[in-house]
Amino acid sequence: MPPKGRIEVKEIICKGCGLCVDACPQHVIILAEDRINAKGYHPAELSLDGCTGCGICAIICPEAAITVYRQVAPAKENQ
Amino acid sequence: MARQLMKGNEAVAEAAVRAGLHAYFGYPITPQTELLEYLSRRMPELGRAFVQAESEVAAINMVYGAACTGSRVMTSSSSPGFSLMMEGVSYMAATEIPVVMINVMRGGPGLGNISPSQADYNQSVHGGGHGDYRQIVLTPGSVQESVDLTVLAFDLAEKYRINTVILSDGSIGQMMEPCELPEMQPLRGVSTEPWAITATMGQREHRMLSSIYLKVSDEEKTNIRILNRWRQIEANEVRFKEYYLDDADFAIIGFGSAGRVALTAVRQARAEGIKVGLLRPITVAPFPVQQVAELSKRVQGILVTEMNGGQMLDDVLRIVKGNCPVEFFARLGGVVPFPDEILSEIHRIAKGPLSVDVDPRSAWLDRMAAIVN
Amino acid sequence: MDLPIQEQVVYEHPVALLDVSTHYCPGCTHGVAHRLVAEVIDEMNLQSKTIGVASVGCSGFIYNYFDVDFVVAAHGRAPAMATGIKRCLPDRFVFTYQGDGDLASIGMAEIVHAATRGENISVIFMNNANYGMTGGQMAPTTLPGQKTTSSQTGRDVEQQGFPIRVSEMLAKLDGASYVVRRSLHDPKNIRQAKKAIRIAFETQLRGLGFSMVELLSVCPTNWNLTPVDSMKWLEDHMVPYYPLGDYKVHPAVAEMRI
Amino acid sequence: MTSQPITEQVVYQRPEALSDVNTHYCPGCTHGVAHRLVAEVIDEMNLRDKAIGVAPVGCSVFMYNYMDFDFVVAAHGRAPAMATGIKRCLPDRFVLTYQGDGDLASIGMAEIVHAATRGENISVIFINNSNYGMTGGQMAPTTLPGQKTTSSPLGRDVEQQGFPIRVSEMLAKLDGASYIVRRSLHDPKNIRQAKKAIRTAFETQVRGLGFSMVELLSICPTNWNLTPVDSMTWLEDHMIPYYPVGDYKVHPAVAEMKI
Amino acid sequence: MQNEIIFSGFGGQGALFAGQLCSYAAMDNGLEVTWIPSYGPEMRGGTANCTVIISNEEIGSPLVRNPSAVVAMNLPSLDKYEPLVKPGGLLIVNSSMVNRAPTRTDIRVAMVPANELAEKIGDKRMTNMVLVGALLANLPILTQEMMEKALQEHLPARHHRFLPLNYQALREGAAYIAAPVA
Repeated sequence: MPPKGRIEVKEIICKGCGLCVDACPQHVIILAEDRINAKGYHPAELSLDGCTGCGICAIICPEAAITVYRQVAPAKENQ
Repeated sequence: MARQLMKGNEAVAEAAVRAGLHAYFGYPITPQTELLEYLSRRMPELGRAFVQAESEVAAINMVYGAACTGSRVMTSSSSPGFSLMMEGVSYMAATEIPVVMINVMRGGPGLGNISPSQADYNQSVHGGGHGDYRQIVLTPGSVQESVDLTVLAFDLAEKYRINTVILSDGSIGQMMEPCELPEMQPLRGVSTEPWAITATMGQREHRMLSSIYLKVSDEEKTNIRILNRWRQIEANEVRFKEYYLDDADFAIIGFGSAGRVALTAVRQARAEGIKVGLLRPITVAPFPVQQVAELSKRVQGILVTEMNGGQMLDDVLRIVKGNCPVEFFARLGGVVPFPDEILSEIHRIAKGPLSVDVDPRSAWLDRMAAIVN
Repeated sequence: MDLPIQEQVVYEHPVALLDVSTHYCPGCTHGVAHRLVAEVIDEMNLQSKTIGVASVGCSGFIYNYFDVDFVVAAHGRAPAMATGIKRCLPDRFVFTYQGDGDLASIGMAEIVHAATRGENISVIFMNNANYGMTGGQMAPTTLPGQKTTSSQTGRDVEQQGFPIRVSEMLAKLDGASYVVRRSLHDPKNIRQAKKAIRIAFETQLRGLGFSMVELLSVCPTNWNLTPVDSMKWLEDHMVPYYPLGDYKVHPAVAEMRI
Repeated sequence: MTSQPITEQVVYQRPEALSDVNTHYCPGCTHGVAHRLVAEVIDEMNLRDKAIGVAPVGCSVFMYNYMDFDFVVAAHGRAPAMATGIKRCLPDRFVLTYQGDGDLASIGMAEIVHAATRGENISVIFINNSNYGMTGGQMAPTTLPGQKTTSSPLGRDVEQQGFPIRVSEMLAKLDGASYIVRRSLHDPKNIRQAKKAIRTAFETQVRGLGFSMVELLSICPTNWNLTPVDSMTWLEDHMIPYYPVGDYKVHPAVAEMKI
Repeated sequence: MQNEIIFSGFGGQGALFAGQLCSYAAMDNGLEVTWIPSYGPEMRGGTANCTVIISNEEIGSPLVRNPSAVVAMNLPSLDKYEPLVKPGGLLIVNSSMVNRAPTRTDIRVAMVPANELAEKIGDKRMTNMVLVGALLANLPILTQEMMEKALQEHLPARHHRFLPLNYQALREGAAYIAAPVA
């Protein structure tokens, strides 16, 4: 099973450029159509399950707006 | 010809083209870049020379070379770029060749900002480059004046073989106003001026143009020739505009944008019954010395207003010689004054009392403490 | 019973980069380059001894985005200013960050001479094939045929000359120790760019002389393309003219173990 | 027996493009050789009437006194920019700059790189004598490692003062440059080859093929503190190994020219 | 007689063009006019504004602190310029883009749902023209006919197919008449 991950986007600094949307290998990032931030941009957000926490979105993000987390397998943790 | 709504920078570019501009060399810098962009399209379209140089240093030296051929040539820049051009400016002055330069001033010193300013007055009027030289400095207050003065600049530069600067600013460069453009002049062929470097073509002895006079007596003669020519220019080429001065008790002196802002304030003051007028120098070099001197003998006070720390103020003080009190008001560093600020200065001055013993710059700085802090 | 999910942080904002919004346009790779520089500064623990030299151009305000000391140079003069700083404070880490107008046009003399002197500084050179700040005019790096606001029918090499391949040119100088070109158009290239920045910075730290990393970058606003299309344009048009690669690696740099 | 009148042919005479005056150069200075070669090629190509020279700042600042065609004097390092201005206004004239290594390789680095990358249709004569002659022998960008000058009294220390610039090699990397070669003036054979290169450079411009530059390794006996003859030997022994003579960029169109 | 109008909105809302169009109309009708934009480093987004001064004599200052009219196309523009309108002056608000009513009572205010009206016409790019229509209905310095003529004269030929939409937008906006100052 692929690792599970998630991202947090700092919406106030996101400019909705869409590079992370394009780069995401799992195609699980979208620009939020329903809201705009203080600067008038639709910020990026995780739309679906399937994030693996690979970090590629953060690598391409020009704003350093994304923090990436990956779940640590609980089984390993317990050992 | 019908009036056209044009941006100041583009209007200057088109006016230069119509005045027979043969070659343009420049470098992008805000807020004059539209001028370069316009000519990057327009000059090649007409088969004329356009080069975007690698720097202002290179641009002005390309201009230097082109001017040596006797061709109509121009460059444009904004304050920091103009500082880089000072090398070529001094060399061209010493070589006594005609050149037109447009300075769309912005806030300084240093990199400053891109907002309008008039802080390059001293650089263009009182030197900038090294050595003893003078240059004609024209200060437009509108897009139409920018157009008219561009054409005039070429004529004056050639008449006196002298550097001619159009000292504009970011607001005049960026604003759009209706203007009437001059007729298209045909491009002249190769210059037949007796000094121009055009290759001998087997027709004459070889020539050279340079700014080097290693024999000090030759250098002195050159300096004196340049200064004598300047006296002629002072006698013939002073230009200015007067508003409501006939019966004025108080006079404002301001050039370019500052003069425009003052005009609005003067009208408001007149509506209130205060007898104030405006003298707007068009040439700040040569400066309207006689006009200011006469004014100082018939008004109760003069207010100098500029978008710098009082650079023209020093010239006015030297001319007024204590004939009447001189006051000063300025916003600077890229801040443009609103008319109401000048109006309150008029109120203050009309109320009095005024003294010839007060240092106007120092008094202004004291008043500014309340505005800026 | 739900077990608490344990997470590791895969990526977070570098410490050397301030947590503020930049003035750059959406999708501008200045942001990526800033981040990479900050990440390397973090990794190498350089934050407290770093002095940056900003240039004139869009990145003129870079000092607002980094949590390190900064000065701003006159247009094109960053390598000269960095020389002054480095000669006075030789144990500090000094880098310049310059665009193509700044470095390859007005500042050509300064960069050539800093490189030939083997000045012990690091240079981040952003090549986006136009002048961004002033609104998209032709730069020395503008490609043949490329339309800009001052080459409106496309750069005509007959009238306006050819683009300069700065890395190749500087590589001819004996004083240059590490001169490479990388690109920022996709995650793989961004990773490689970061490695190059690391090597450049190590070059300086070990006193091995002049280092420069040229980074091919996008300018979506002035190119009139979306950020995503800009990346594609970079890959399709810029990379063929400006091949990625190592143009000068001094043997002493090649031997470094990082 | 009547003596036969001796008939002579002129094997060599002073070129017309060179004014018949005494120069201010030091004895043995190869500026004189370079001037002569330029003048000879101008004569051969019949270019004197349409030639405009751009003098630099440095010892050759007064070259306009020695050349019998139109001249201007540029600010330090800016000769390629000034030549650009002239050439763009008068494209059918022949425009050359003549610059030393301080002028071209130091203060004028940006101007020469950009004139070359623009493929500006001008010709550049670049005199490399590994020091600043005019101001009295200071270190130039071309001063060799270890070479003593008045501003590198212990010899050029590359750690502190950097490395010399091989200008021809560097400019050859630019797409706009059409003809970039290095020649030397230290003996008659090399001087002949230098002249050929100058001819090729000038032909490059006349045929509209773009930017051409001939770098000429030269001597400075006065500041080097050597006799002219020893200077020639020093050039050969020390400069040529660092600055190899050769063709660094010859555009195919230039290579195809028949002269 | 001089009128000073500030047009302000997000980049892309057409504030600068609306100002230019009024300038063209003024020029074509023999009036003096000055159009001056705020200008800054290149960047997408952000706000853009311009000041237009229309007069029958030589215009002095191209900027004024207290304009006789403001067209506020979004909330930041309303916040910035509402306090600056000259007493008795005019404030045109794009009510589609703000979440509050103006608070001043000494000026005339017209709330125009310009985005909705533009979409009703069938092209959301007509927002600025709707607001220009409202401006002129309340500040009759230029007529609807003058604006239509200016559009014909100065809109690039390739956009002429949009002329009828522009005219309709001007008319839609003109229906929003501000109440007199109490």
